[in-house]
Amino acid sequence: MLAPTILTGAIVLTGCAFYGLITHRHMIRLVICLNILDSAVLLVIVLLGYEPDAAAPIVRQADLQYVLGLPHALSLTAIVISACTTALMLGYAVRVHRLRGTVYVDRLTRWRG
Amino acid sequence: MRRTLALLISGSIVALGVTTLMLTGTLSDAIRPVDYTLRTVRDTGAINAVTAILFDYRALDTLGEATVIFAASSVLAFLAPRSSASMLSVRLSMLILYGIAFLLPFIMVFGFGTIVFGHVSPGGGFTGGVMLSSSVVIFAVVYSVGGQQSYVLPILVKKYVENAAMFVFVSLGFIGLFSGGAYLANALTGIPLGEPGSLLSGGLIPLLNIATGFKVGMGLALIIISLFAE
Amino acid sequence: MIWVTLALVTLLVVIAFYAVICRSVIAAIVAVGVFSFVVSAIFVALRAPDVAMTQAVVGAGLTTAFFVIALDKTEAADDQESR
Amino acid sequence: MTTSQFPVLLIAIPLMLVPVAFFVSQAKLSVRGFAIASLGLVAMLAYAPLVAALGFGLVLPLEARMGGWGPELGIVLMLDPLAALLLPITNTIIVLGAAIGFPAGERTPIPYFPLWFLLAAGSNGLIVTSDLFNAYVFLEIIAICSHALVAYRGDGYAFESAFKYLIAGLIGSAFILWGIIALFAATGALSLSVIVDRLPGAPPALVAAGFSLIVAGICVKLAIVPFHSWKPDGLTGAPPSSAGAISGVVLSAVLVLMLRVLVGLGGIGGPAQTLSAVSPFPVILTFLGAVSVVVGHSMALVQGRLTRMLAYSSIGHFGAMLLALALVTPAATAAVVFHGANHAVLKSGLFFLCAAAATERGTDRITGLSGYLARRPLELAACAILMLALVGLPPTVGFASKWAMIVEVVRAGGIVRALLIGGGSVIAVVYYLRALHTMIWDGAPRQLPDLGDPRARVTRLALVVGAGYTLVGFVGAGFIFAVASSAVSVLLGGPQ
Repeated sequence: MLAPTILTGAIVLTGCAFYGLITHRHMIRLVICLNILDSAVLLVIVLLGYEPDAAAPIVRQADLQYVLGLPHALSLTAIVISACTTALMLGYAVRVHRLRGTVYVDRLTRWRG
Repeated sequence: MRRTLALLISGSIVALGVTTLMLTGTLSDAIRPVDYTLRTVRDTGAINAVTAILFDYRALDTLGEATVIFAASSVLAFLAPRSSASMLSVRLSMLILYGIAFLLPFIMVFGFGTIVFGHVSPGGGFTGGVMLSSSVVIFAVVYSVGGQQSYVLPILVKKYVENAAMFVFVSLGFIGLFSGGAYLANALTGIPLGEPGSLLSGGLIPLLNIATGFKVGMGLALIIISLFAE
Repeated sequence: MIWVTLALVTLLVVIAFYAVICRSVIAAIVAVGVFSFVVSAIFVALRAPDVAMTQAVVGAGLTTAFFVIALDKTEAADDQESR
Repeated sequence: MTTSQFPVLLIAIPLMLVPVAFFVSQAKLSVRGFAIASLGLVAMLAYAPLVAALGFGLVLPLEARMGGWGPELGIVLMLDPLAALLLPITNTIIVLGAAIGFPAGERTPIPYFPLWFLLAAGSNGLIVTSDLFNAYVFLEIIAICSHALVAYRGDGYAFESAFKYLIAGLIGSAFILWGIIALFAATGALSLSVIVDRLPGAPPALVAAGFSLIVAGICVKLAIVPFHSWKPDGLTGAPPSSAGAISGVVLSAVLVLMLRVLVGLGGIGGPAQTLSAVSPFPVILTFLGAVSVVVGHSMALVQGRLTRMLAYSSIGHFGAMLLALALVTPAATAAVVFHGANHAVLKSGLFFLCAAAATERGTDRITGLSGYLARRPLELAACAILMLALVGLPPTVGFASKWAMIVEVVRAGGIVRALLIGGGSVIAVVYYLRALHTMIWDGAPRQLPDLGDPRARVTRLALVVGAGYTLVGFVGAGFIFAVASSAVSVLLGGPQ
């Protein structure tokens, strides 16, 4: 019950993010949509390690059943990477605004020839 | 027009995803991933399985991830202008300023604790590093110092610490290469793993944790100060 | 417990919809901050304390701060409403 | 330390050099000399496995287990013939690109050389890793470094290009991450060797979904047509030396990931062609490849800027490679490996020439470069040879690889594909000849170059290296093709 719901939720979130990525032209809103896209994957990664009635993966007793630690490690990596790329894109957006006076992608150059 | 296209594309993504989900059924018939959790204490001496995986089994991922932060921070520091620049246009009230100033030491101690106890409790180099960086950032916001004139730690000092931490991380990997036969090896190098659950356990893991903590903390502080100053 | 998680997932989807379709940028930023907190709460329910901690600090705290700073720096932009 | 740990050095040494370069710069020493020398050292290391395998009987693949853990638990780096063939090429391009693109006369930009070190570490890592999540991390490192190199010139156009490039790259990465997670959910492993062992017992829908998502993400990164619009824009605002490094290094590294996933997971050849059975990917790849060939080459025809023309022509080339890959035969795949290696050398050579021309003339418009090559015999010869090779005419290595590709495609029954690839080359003749004509004859020849600029000398060196490879490679084409074939057969898990 838990797994299908979270998986469906993640898929819907991905759809949402893509809708935003296509419709929005404001740079910061594009970055927000990418953030939502990343969070959807994170949910699925952490879900993969989950088992009902298992403890968090800090081994205090040998006879307990634990949640898998590997997906947690992967999602930690993904969180930090996503934060860094967010910061970078925002930095570029601020720079573009400073130098070009707009944050709307469609108002920037249409490169031709 | 654009909205219709967007609806079409995102709708088809959702439809494809749900179809795959239906075809797969529940995940229970898929092959379970390898269970690291109960091995970790024997293999690495750390009782937090997540830290053990991050800093021992898959330490190369962690090195790569720290490199991502390093790259981002050096690019953003390059973008920030040399002169001190404008800070946020919002002014905070006196009460908030003193409240935050009171909280600051606690945040820093908590951050250090999260790094140092990373292998025996939830947390680790990344989380603790982010806490450290947030304390630097709060300081900058509260006292309105940005750009090069940050009083808590000059930009150059941050860069020194970040580079030194990166150097230490890569060198710790070479210890494994020369004395254990594999890069980033831990138990193979012959370093005692210690009593699981105690502070001095896990071989090289606490050291890698501290190096990562400093690197992440300084890197993220550089990133956010640069964003402020830009 | 399981019902709490399911409710959280539903809330998550609603917030994401709002963040994508709302008109003002600052509303979207606040929404994505709340979104990160809800994600972090789901991680707690999935027994992932490390991830939940990091997501709360990085996703809800730091990333939101990044967005606010960037918006503050670009606010004097075009007078055009977001489309 | 054993020989098998060698691949680690290609990642750890560039990473180690980053802080060292920072300390060197703080000690007021010349970062430039230090950085070029140490990048050269890394490039020499990258030649070592190929030389040792050919001359000293080193047995590839080298398997480096990180931390001593096997593929089930940890990360395993795999230096197989495919990596041994591509590592020398990418590392040479990196050292030349770093030397050519160094901005003279500006204040010493501290993050310039670290970006190249990180690019070297990231691309070497992506080429040697056999772990999917590790590959994702390296992809992100490459993305950040390469778009920072795009933005490096620092004007509004450069940042605009960097933003577009980054957002496209991150959408590609998100697809790839979804795919990796789907494969992980299906098989419980991240290492390619373990995944392929467990494929038979995994839920087929999930495997097909993961595989398709990874391939789709890689198509975004390679700028295959429906996802291509970022690339010409991303490269137009970039300094041409960075553009050369991107199309030479980043695209080759991503191509290696594509081959590892396609071949390593049994999409091509393999026990029962598992993936071609469960997913329609050959059909989709054929379609994307055909559209890319047509659109890439015809858009290149109407471009007025040299960098944009080269960028669109790359799209056409990768389309041709997809057409051959979609045939899922090992021989065609070997031809693709050969052509991919050549394309990296030739494209970055032309981009480096473009960098020199744009530095002198202040523009990369073809009309603005008229007469540039008129009094430069060395540049003229190199440029002509490289363009001939990109078109696919003899006596160049480009002819050899394109011929091999067409022959293998026809042999596998793809007459229409062969015609498409050939037709693309015919269009390419038109636009390359037009550019060459303008750059030689139109307009009045101007003053000779100032050879005091070290960058001009490095550019000439790069052109000589590229043209030399092109001519020597034509003679030794059979040999390179043999290496490529053995690379594919090792990927398939067969004998060398």
